[in-house]
Amino acid sequence: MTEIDTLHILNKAPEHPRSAECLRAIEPGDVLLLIESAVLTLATCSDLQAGITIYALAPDVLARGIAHSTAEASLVDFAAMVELTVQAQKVISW
Amino acid sequence: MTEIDTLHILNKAPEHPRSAECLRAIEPGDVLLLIESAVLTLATCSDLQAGITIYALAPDVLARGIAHSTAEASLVDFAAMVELTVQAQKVISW
Amino acid sequence: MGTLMVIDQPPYGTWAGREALDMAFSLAAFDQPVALLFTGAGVNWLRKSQETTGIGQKSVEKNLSAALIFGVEALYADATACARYGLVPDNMVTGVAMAENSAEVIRQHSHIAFAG
Amino acid sequence: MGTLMVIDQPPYGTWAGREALDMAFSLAAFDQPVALLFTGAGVNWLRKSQETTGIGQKSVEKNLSAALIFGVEALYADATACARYGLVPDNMVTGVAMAENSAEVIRQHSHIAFAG
Amino acid sequence: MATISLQNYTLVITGAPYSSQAPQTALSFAKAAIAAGHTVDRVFLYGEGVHLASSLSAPPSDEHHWADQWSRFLSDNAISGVACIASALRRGLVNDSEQKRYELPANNIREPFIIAGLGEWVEGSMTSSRVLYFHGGD
Amino acid sequence: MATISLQNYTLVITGAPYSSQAPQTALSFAKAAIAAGHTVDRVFLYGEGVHLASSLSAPPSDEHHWADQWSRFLSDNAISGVACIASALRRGLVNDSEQKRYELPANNIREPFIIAGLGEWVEGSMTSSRVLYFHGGD
Repeated sequence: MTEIDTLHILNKAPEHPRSAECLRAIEPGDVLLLIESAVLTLATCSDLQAGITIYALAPDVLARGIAHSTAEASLVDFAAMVELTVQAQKVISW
Repeated sequence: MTEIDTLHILNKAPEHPRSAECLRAIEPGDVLLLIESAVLTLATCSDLQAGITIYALAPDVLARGIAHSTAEASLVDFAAMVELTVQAQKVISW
Repeated sequence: MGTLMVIDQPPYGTWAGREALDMAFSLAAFDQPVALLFTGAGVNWLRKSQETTGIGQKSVEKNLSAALIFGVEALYADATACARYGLVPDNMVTGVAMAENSAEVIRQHSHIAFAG
Repeated sequence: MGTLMVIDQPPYGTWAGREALDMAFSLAAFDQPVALLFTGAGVNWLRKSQETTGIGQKSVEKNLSAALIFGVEALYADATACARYGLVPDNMVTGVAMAENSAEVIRQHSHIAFAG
Repeated sequence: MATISLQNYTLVITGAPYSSQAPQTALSFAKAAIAAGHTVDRVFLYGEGVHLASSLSAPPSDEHHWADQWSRFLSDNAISGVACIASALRRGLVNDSEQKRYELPANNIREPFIIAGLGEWVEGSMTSSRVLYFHGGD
Repeated sequence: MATISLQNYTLVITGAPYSSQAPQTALSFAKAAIAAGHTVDRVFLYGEGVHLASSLSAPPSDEHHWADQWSRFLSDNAISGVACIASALRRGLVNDSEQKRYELPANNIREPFIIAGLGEWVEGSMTSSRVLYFHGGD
């Protein structure tokens, strides 16, 4: 993994107002990690802009039964989530 | 007060997805009572459709400092809130 | 008529939906008429193949599949929310009725309770 | 630089904003750089003339008015959210800086903490 | 004044004190209902709402003590206050007998609240003329 | 493999067990961090998160017991677990000395969690190389 400016960790469902705020705040060089209810964003197809690097926590994806809808994101385990927080200059938990 | 079909009691801020769901579900003959964070809907000007009967709980309006923005609603106390639940055929707490 | 439990919160990230299911099953156990309406992010409770071992929670998929057998009268899903989340009959638990207009479903019940 | 506490939840209906204020004041008390950003429904914390006796909670208006005195470096308010809620300098506590772009305010701080 | 229609209420609280306004709104409502001559059959705490039944809550002295105010209101008006057992056990609210059953170090239910099953809510739905829910705000 | 950069973390949990996923996500994260050679300096419970420190939680035997799992993880790895005193007292989480001070009928903090002020969080912000927040989902 290369160095990351800001790692945005989002745990809110797409309906939550903080989800839209998070997606608006992402800049080139940032990375988005979807966890918990936020993995449902991958099932909506439309909420994610192209061109950002997206990861999603695999246990949360599997729990929601959406492993087939995750083309936009790379699935990661907790070890990789730790590594993302190491690589990032700054981490924001939305 | 005349008889009410359904009394919709909303306590969510306008950003909450249930707020929009509630406003969509209101029918002629229904009444909307805004309490807690939902009184902030009165400060947004735009979220409320015309033609529905709206009440707002006065202690919640005063706490948010928006008593000057409540032209669309009649302010009520808890005694009147009780009376609204008596008059209504059905009460939905959103 | 009867009670409609409305679940609009997503599965597993909050507990409210799970506890609303318990309420519905409890009414059914006492032979009271009850139906469930899933809307918003809550429709995701209805997706097939939920594998929850990795998050340390029990899946509710079996409970939902058995809801009609245990006396819940109907499982309604808001059609707009299902479309938004890519949910179609093929990837949903069986026995779900699509509701084109959930406000209408709400009007048809005399007692409405939300999941928290 | 320093910590930015972000408050996007409305006053009184939830406790998260109140507890985020406590965090900000605590950093200031230890002479750590800290600022507050109010956005979404959270901008309503900044309105003047909050009379909370009727709901049995303490108003935070005085605390916010004193935030700069107690060492909080800035109170930012998201301009779009303020416009949505009819908030203008005249009806807001003093000392608030309008932020036309809150993402920019977030980028300027090294440590970001949300209210719950 | 129209003819007076007296109601009996079941109140369901699903929001916790010091996280939501639900307990304080519900208390003001209940007091107004009693003052108008109506009856409150039962208050049922569910989900996060069970925290209202804690005997160990100790808010600052200049803040309202919602658990204390609620328990005094229930006692003064002989109203049954029930915390759902399934919600309560997960969240660490237990009475004397659950303490023994699960071999826990203490119990923390404030009188006159009791712990019982969802059947109490079902009964409220069947017998009260009005069932009102007081939810959290987020 | 690039050069290994070892971090020391302060983890802040603001979501309650059995209401949010925050405690379980944070525990899996903490275990993975330790397994990778990093250090967890401190776990700070704030807001609703203080309920994770309850000694009275008794979930059904076929569900995970997050308070028990967290306290064993903290003990096994000699990590400090701190519940914010202001959040805890309001919500009915008290230790022995707060029980005496407020003349409460019991205490309910699970070892090795302790109760302390926001200064513990401030110190974490100043001294840990990474501070991560685990919030509730609603």
